Amino acid sequence: MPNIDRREFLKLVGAGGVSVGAGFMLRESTKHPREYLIPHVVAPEDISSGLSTWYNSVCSMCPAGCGISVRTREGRAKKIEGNLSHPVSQGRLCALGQAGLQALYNPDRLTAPMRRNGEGTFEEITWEQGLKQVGDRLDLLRAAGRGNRVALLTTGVRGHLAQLFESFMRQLGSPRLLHYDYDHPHTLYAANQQFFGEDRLPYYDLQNTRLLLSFGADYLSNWISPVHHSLGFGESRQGPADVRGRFVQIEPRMSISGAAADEWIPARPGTEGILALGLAHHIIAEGNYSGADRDAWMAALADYTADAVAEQTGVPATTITRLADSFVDTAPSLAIGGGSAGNHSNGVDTLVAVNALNYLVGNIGQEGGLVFNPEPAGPALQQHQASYSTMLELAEAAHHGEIDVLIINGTNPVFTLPPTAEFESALAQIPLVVSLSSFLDETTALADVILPSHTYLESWGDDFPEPGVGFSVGAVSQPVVSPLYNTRGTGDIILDLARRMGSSSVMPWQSMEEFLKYGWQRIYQRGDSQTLAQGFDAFWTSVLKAGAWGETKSGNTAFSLNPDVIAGIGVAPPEFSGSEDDYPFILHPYLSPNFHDGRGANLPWMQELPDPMTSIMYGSWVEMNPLTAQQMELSEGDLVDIQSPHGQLRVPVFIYPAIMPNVIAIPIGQGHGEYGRYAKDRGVNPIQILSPQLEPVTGSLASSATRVNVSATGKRVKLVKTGGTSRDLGRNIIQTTGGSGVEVSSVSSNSIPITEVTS
Amino acid sequence: MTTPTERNDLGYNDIHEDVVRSIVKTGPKYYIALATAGSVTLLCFFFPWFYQLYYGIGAAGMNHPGVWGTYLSSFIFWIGLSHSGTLLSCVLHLTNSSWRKAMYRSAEAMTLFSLVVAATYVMVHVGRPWFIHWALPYPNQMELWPNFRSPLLFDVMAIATYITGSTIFIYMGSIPDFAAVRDRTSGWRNTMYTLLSLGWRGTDKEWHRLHWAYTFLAVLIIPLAVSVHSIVSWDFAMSIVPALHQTIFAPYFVVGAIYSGTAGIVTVMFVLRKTMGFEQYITKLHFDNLGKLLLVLSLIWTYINAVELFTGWYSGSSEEYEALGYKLFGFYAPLYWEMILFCAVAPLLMFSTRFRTSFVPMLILSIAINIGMYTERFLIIATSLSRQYLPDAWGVYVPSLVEISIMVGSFALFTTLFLVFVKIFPSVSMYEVKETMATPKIEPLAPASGSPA
Amino acid sequence: MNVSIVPALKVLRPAAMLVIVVLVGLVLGYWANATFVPGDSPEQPIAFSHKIHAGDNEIPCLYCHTQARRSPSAGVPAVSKCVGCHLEVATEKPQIRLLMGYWENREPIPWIKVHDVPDFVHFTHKRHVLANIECQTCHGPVETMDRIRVTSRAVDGSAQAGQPWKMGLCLSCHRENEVENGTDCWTCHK
Amino acid sequence: MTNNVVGLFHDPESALTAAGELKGAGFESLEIMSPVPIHGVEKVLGKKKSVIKNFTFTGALIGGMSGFALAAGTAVLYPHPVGGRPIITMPPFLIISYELTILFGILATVLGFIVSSRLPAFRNRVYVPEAAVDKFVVTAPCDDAEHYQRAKAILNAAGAEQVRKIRGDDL
Amino acid sequence: MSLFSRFLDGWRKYRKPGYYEKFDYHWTMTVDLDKCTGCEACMMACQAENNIPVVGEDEVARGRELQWIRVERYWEGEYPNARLRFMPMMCQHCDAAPCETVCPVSATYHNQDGLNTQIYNRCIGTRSCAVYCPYEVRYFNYYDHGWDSPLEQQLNPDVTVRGKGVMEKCTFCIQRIRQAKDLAKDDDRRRVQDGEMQPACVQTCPTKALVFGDRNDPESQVSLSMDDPRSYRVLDELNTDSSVFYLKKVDA
Repeated sequence: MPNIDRREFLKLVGAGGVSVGAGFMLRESTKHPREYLIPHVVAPEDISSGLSTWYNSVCSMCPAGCGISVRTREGRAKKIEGNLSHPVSQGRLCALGQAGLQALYNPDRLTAPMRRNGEGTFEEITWEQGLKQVGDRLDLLRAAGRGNRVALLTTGVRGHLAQLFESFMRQLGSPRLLHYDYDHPHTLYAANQQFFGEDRLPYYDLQNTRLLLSFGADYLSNWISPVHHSLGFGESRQGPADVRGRFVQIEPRMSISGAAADEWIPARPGTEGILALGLAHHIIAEGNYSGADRDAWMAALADYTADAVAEQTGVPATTITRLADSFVDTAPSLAIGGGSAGNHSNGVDTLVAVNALNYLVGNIGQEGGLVFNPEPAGPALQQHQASYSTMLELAEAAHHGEIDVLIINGTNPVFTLPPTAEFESALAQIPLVVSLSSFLDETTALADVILPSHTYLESWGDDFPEPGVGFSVGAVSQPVVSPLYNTRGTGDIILDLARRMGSSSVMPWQSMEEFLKYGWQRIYQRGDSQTLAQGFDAFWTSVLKAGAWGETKSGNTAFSLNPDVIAGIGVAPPEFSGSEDDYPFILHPYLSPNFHDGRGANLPWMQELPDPMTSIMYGSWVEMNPLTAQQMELSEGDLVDIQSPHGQLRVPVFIYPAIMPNVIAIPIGQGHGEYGRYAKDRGVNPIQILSPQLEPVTGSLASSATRVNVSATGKRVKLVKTGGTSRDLGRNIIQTTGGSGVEVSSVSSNSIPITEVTS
Repeated sequence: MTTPTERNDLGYNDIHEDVVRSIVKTGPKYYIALATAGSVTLLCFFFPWFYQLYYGIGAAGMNHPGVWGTYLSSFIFWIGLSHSGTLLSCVLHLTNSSWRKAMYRSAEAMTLFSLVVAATYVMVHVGRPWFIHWALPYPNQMELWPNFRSPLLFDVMAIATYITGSTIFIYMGSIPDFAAVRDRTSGWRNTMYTLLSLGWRGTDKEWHRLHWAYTFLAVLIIPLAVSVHSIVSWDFAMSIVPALHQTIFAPYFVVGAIYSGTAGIVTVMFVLRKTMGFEQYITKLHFDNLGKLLLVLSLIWTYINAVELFTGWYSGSSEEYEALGYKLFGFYAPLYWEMILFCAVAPLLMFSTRFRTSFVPMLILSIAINIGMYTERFLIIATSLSRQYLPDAWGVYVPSLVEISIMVGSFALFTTLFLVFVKIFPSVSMYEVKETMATPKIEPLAPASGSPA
Repeated sequence: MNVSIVPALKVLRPAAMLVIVVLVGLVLGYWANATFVPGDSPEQPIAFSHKIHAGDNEIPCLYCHTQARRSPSAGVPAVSKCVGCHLEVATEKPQIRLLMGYWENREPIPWIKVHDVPDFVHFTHKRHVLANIECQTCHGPVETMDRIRVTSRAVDGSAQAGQPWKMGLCLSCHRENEVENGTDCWTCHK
Repeated sequence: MTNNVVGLFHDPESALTAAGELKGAGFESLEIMSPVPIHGVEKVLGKKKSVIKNFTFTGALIGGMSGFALAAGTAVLYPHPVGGRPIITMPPFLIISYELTILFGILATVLGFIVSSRLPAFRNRVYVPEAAVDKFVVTAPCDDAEHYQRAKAILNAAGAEQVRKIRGDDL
Repeated sequence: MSLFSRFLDGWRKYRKPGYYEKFDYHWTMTVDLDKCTGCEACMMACQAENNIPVVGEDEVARGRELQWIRVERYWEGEYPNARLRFMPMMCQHCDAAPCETVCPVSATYHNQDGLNTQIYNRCIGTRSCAVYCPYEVRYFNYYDHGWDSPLEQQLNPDVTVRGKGVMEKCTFCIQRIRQAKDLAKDDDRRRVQDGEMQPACVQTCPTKALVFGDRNDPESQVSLSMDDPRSYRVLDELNTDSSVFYLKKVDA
């Protein structure tokens, strides 16, 4: 051992000490962080740690009413899938439906009741405080016989919640129960009423149809029941081994359905009905219709010769005759109409014309055509659907001080009504605006009291899809997780308010669940003897388990046309506000596939889901024909000002190869001023510049009837999108077959296009 | 044989003095330079890197099609820069070229430090550098080994070998010089040089062993160096990305590497000559010879570039065609033409002897070549990844501030290492310069135009 | 003149000593922490003894850890399960009073997790229990432990007290027993 | 410890001459220290054989084999099939072997150098610092004064600038 | 000794290309382009099932989106004959995958079910697999992505949440495959039945354009679908031998 002097030694000892400490700490830092095993106090029956539990329920993200199965683990919802036994969704689900989880777990949910204080900001209150304030006011008004000064504005709920609303309002003595949704197809209902005499939508049997003519209906994305239509589309396309359904889409701007179609035909906006009548004329003129009322038809359609229609619609006459011929030759075939075609000043006429087309080739009541639905099995309800003009009336009443209390449930009129409706100022005139929303949307932000409701995954409810699937369907929506926050179910809130109004004798139920069970007794009674023998509880459990209830009674198949209808058939050219000189473009606002009417914009998953047609995320854009853009010297990302007679928007341009040159399209859904961190201040809302043009029959907004002009600003932004170059440059990545001259081996092939259409 | 020295009246002792002075005598300028380089390294290299470590590799500009970016192009650049030092030194050693001797030490140091910087870039490049040891073969409880079929692992092995080889090569060549410096120093320096020189005395036996060991090393390192850059090219060429999947890539990379490395040597020579007072040892002759070499390399490089374009065009493959067209006329086209100007056109000036023997123009050209060569590496990655098979997945990659800062910082890191090097290693090989000189006589020789053998 | 490197080495000796001392110190500190401050047997909120329950009274593991046979997670018994017996059994002991305190307040007991694998390891109890592997194979002789401590299975199959689970241990057992897909990474990491 | 006679020369030729004469006079274990390698020293002091090449060759051989063994062996120990290739894929493994051949070759060469040149020096061998600068030095061990005087005479005759007597450790 | 015998044994066995004589299961997917409407329900299902984070607008703008399955869109023709075609693109689980060979740490390899694996906790983030993949379906975590509380409660506990610096991609929902196999084992069933298990995207596809199953079973739906004369593989000329078959779109 070498000599070490004292100093050296101390130095070494010191260093050694420090390093021992360092080693100690090193080991400490590598230790596993402490985790806890928190047991239940009492083990619940349906939760097993590590195992998934599935609950069937009903989707409420759009009005389609798909059945869903929700996977839960440790009491938390993990995934939403379609319910296999529900006839609408059949185990499948769209993107928006699956994103419902993010409505449940949304960080911007309202977590407790709130009241606007003197400073105009919201302060948290207890449920008792909130319910008392509203209940007292309602009770006072009811007692004073002024219950009609209360209005209940709700999203288009169905089933027993709708019934609950109805009886609640009846207690108040108020007729002002309004179901308002931007996307409600008023014109379609009206057209069916007019043509079939039934205020109910028929079932469109896409699955069995061999030729579908869609006049503006984006049936794969937003129209009525997209998931069910998609199932039918897939089945018709490649289901049977020997035949392939053919799909034709007629619309000014290619939608998802247009992209999926075999043929996309651009027709001038608003002339879809004229085109339909052109087809009808050709069918009759060629002698392909031999009904007794042939002459009446001929007389009604005399003006709609192929050439005249071609002139008006911009669709070549040859195309018209070809379509008409194949529509006759292919059976079963089906024509549907809706979407932008119904949102014009001639909307109802247009859709009647489409129905006429179905009538002429005998598609009505046929498999693969248009099948009538039976009466829905749910509670009998009056129609409360509020059209645009109804909403105008409400706003006017409010401006006149005729509304004292407005209860709003789940709908967002401030966002989905054009500013010309002056709904926002109407709200300011109402002394007490109560919102039952789960989110602070634009309308809720203007409320005085917020009584936040559960999301659909936390609450009881039921749904009877409208239209059905040709037979009666119902499903119970059950809570799949325990409530996350201090919120209550809408039904429970209404029942509580009813109690406070002293209506316990008429509405004796303590909870929505109880009310549902009461209501489902009636459906239980419809069952066969076997079901009845097992008792209601067994029936109830089996409905909850299956997530769906149905019976195979179909609607009537016989149909005879009221001859008066024929004489009334005819489609006037669409009217637009604003002159063509000042406003050379027609604005085509369409429901975004991702956000529907804007309700999906607060879901981060939907915000980050590329728009199917453009791959754009997180923003708005205006679609323009490449030639138009070239003429205006615009390219992708150029900011333009879109000016209508009623407002102005600034949006970046997206060059869209499948839109008519004089049409520009903007998706609805973005442009929220509130509605949480993911939606707020993102993109624009084209509803803001819509002209208040009405469809005269229904009073609904002719949302596709606004003219605009476009001016470049010289500024640019980079569109946030995922797609690179959208041309395959001859690389043959998406390969195609069929058409003519392609050899396909014949064995077991379900791919040979049998439905040959001469073109 | 020509002597490397400008003046022929230098004696052994003069060289000795000059070199020892370059190590021992340190002026304030040196410290200022070191402090500057050091702080730039910290600020521009390590700070952004730690930022990136903390937040994730997203601090750089990489994105979906462009998952590789400047980190990898810098990596190839530095590996390429390393190629001339040791490789050139070995070749010249084996061919017994005397003009090598004044410059080879610093050239080898350049190799070594660019390799160090390159290896650091590997750490900067990967997403989880704290697990980088998984790419090394060592027994572990997971019973997992690296995937020896991966071109990246060839890289790991090749670069590890190359660093080892280069370190040993430069060290071995320096042993006699360490011994020489040892005798002139005291204190910690003496301790250091005593250890570094291993007790070298310069006996006939030691010289003999050194000669053979050195020769064997040189023989081993030449194929190693060629393999290293071939392997780097295989990181790309073994993919099936259009414009990367090319057989010519290995020679292309090797030539490019030597090209940029030689240009790097010119730059370093110039700086050493000016700052260390080595005017007598690093002369016009060196620049002339290096210039000729550069010229040849530039012509080969241009040829390979032309071949690459031609084969791509001639292949008729839509993907190749698109990728190459994109390189020439796409988003990155200005960079491409800049590269052609700097690496193919400007070097033609070196056909003129006057240009080759002028120091400042050569410096400017050498820097231009290296800028061009950096661009080349960047373009190889950026353009090819931007235009792959599926047009829908096309996209553009643009470097971020962090990446640019780290790139700047890497030069500072290199400079710092080099500055430390010049104070530890004799940056001109004393014994080999002496070897090329006339045997010392009592009276210095009169200046003569011819050079004694 | 000196050519030997020995004097230079001598000069370096203090520095070398320092390095050695520091290294030894680090190892020592690490070892001391690992040996004397075991984090592998934390003190639980209630001093539940597996020795009394599983050892002396021979209650089968699956009686309380009911999930193990059908779920990836073995589960801890709900408080009600403890109370189920202890309403009758040993009611006066202080630890049982502690338990009843939780029960009466309807509070769960914050047990500290002892055997834990990283989140990227998806171990399933079910398959191992159904393969008739004794719980003790992995958890050690639990029935002898008053306080549970981390134990792993050594390569030779014996219990290794105080050692956390390492991937090699899983692998060796899977290899030995030729488990179907036993060395596929995706069996455990997904 | 032995005494050595040390002669300093200004040029290699005279040093070589002196060494030759010393050798002729029966002095053994002669050494010539020089700042640069001297050509022709073998003619005077006899041919040297280096074992380095054996080291290099053996090292390279071991390296190549262990490289392949490493790649193939580890691949077999925990097979991870990739890209439809065999577990033992020759071309890439040969590349690994190639690199390790060179690595081990280099390391073995260094080892060979260290062994054969008997470095590092742990003893204080005879040394003249000027030999590292510009002097060519001939040394010979001489045990006694008589030997020393004889050697000194020879060295001086060959033109030595200086002749010294230095004690040095044994090799 | 055992090590040596293991090696010798391996030497004989492992020098055959492909290594597996036959995959236990050969999971395969077919995508009927004639049915695909581009609705992106598959993308959402994947995002929900596999804990794919939302990266945010800025990150998407930089091209750092994470989409294990994406819908590619290609326009053809000009107005008024313009057509848009969609193609879902996910990991093709190539049997001769270029991405596997390049990983230096074997974080991706081929398993005995014919799946192209990605082991997140082994990944060191060289991103070379993403470069080598001709389908560009490998996505990289440039940052640690967070979930705004309480969105993290929706995370699927069966799937690891990936941290920064890790490559990820479609796994054919390996957690579901493993679970199906687990259940099959419980029932003393030797094999997973056709349709018993589906990845999230296939499960949700509203038009049933996606079909998934075991190619080794000649009766399975996917085998029948694969044998359709319309079937082709994208970039088949690269010989990646992928496990995703596309059925050509019918141009009628």
